[in-house]
Amino acid sequence: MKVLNRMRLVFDSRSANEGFARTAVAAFVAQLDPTVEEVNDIRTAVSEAVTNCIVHAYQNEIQPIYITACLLQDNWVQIKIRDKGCGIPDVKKAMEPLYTTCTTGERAGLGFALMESMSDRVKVRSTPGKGTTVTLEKRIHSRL
Amino acid sequence: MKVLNRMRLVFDSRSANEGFARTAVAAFVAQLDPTVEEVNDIRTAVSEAVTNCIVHAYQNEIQPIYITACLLQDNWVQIKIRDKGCGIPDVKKAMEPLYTTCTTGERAGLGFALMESMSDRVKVRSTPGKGTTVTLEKRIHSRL
Amino acid sequence: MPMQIQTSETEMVVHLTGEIDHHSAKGMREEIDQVAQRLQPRRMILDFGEITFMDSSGIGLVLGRYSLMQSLGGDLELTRVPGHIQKVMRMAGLDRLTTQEQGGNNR
Amino acid sequence: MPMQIQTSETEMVVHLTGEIDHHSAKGMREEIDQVAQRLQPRRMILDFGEITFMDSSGIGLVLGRYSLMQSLGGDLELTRVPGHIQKVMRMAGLDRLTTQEQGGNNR
Ligand SMILES: Nc1ncnc2c1ncn2[C@@H]1O[C@H](COP(=O)(O)OP(=O)(O)O)[C@@H](O)[C@H]1O
Ligand SMILES: Nc1ncnc2c1ncn2[C@@H]1O[C@H](COP(=O)(O)OP(=O)(O)O)[C@@H](O)[C@H]1O
Repeated sequence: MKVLNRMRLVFDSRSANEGFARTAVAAFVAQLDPTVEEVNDIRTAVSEAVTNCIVHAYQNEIQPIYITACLLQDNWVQIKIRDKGCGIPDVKKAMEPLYTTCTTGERAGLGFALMESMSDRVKVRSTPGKGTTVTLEKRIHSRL
Repeated sequence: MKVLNRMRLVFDSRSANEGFARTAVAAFVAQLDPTVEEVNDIRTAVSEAVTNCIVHAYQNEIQPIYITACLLQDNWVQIKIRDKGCGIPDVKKAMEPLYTTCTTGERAGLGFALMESMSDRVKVRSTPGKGTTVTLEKRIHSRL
Repeated sequence: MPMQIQTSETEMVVHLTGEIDHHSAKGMREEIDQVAQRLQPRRMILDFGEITFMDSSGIGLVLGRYSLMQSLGGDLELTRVPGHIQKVMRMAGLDRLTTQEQGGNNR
Repeated sequence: MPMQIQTSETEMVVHLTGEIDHHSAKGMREEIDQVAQRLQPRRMILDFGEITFMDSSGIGLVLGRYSLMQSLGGDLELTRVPGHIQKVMRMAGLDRLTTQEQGGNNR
């Protein structure tokens, strides 16, 4: 599919950057004039994916997180969130609602479930020891 | 100076990205809890530098624009806006208020003047035929 | 933390503000639990009226406070939950704790 | 373009909204000039009350409308200019065209 516009973002895996990351992606998508609900969906999905890089992939070590966002034809948005962290041994299992490897009770195991309900498509590619790429795709039903 | 947090941004030199770029930088700086005025200063200065890349450096060709932002000690923010465009033959002259090479009357020649009044320091490095880097530095007088 | 807590003999009302994510949730949790442990209320009410964003970290926040109130033999209620945050709550079945949903076009 | 233009026999009031940058200024300029050329008003008033951001592209917008009104033998006025935008106007001495500054804590 033809790429109509694109951006790339790299930032430290500090929790202070969670708000920055979702705001930046939302600001990029704003040019399609999305509804308030669509913007909130994107902010939530991006926030989940970025938090997973910080908490799970890098386990609170400071390492880079990579985001690319593309605007494609027919108002499709594609967002990739990538880390070079520990990877996921069993992606299918990880994506099950309520599944979490967090033992402190802090995480609800609903990150992937939320990404799926807030996007039209979620793809996860992961290699243990190498890292994970989450691809979110969503069609914006522009108000224009 | 020690870098406390950082991000890097690359995007197409489309005018639709002007709003995205200034919003993304403002969202990154937000973690220092700046005043409304400080945020507006940063948005304005970044908008000027990005517009110059689009209008002057690449003359409406679609090419990449690079932004890095760092949070340094004592609430200093450093923002670099870089292009690989035509460059500026005489930086000193270019920075004079009201100087512009634009002939359509569309540009007021006040881009650099605004960057200077909205920041604490502005540095410009440029090589004709290679590109330009504008460095904006500003100290945030946090409300905390 | 941008948070106001009103207490009476048996009740504790937490007025949350801003965005709930992994970054902000920790401080909120700690502040709430400190007061709750001291007060041992029969009822805790979390007011989401001034919350502008919430991801699954907020679900963790609610679930944890739910367990805490259970262990104290009390109840947890959620009020003034903005539309989009209700959508996140629903993923975990937490919408049943909501006593008052907030109408309109929340930011 | 998010813009409303009110006209009378001799006057034209332009209610600008949103953000003025290089991207948005072009459409605004064209829409204003089209009406102005047809109406040939004695006075043009640019209302900045709903403008949330402006960079030097806005200065270009004002200067160009100023020249246009001069060529028509008329006047240009700026009203309800938010504080931060007044700061940008001042760089070009355009604050002297302002008849009414907008107080308070603009977004
Ligand atoms: N980027 C990642 N790197 C490594 N592991 C991950 C990553 N994202 C998710 N996981 C794994 O998948 C599990 C489920 O993720 P998720 O559904 O987001 O729930 P939660 O983050 O609440 O645990 C996590 O507990 C973790 O084990
Ligand atoms: N990134 C850049 N690449 C090439 N030339 C530039 C760049 N930025 C500024 N210039 C030159 O400097 C001049 C003055 O810039 P500025 O003060 O921003 O005013 P304006 O953008 O209104 O012309 C421009 O007209 C242009 O010739």
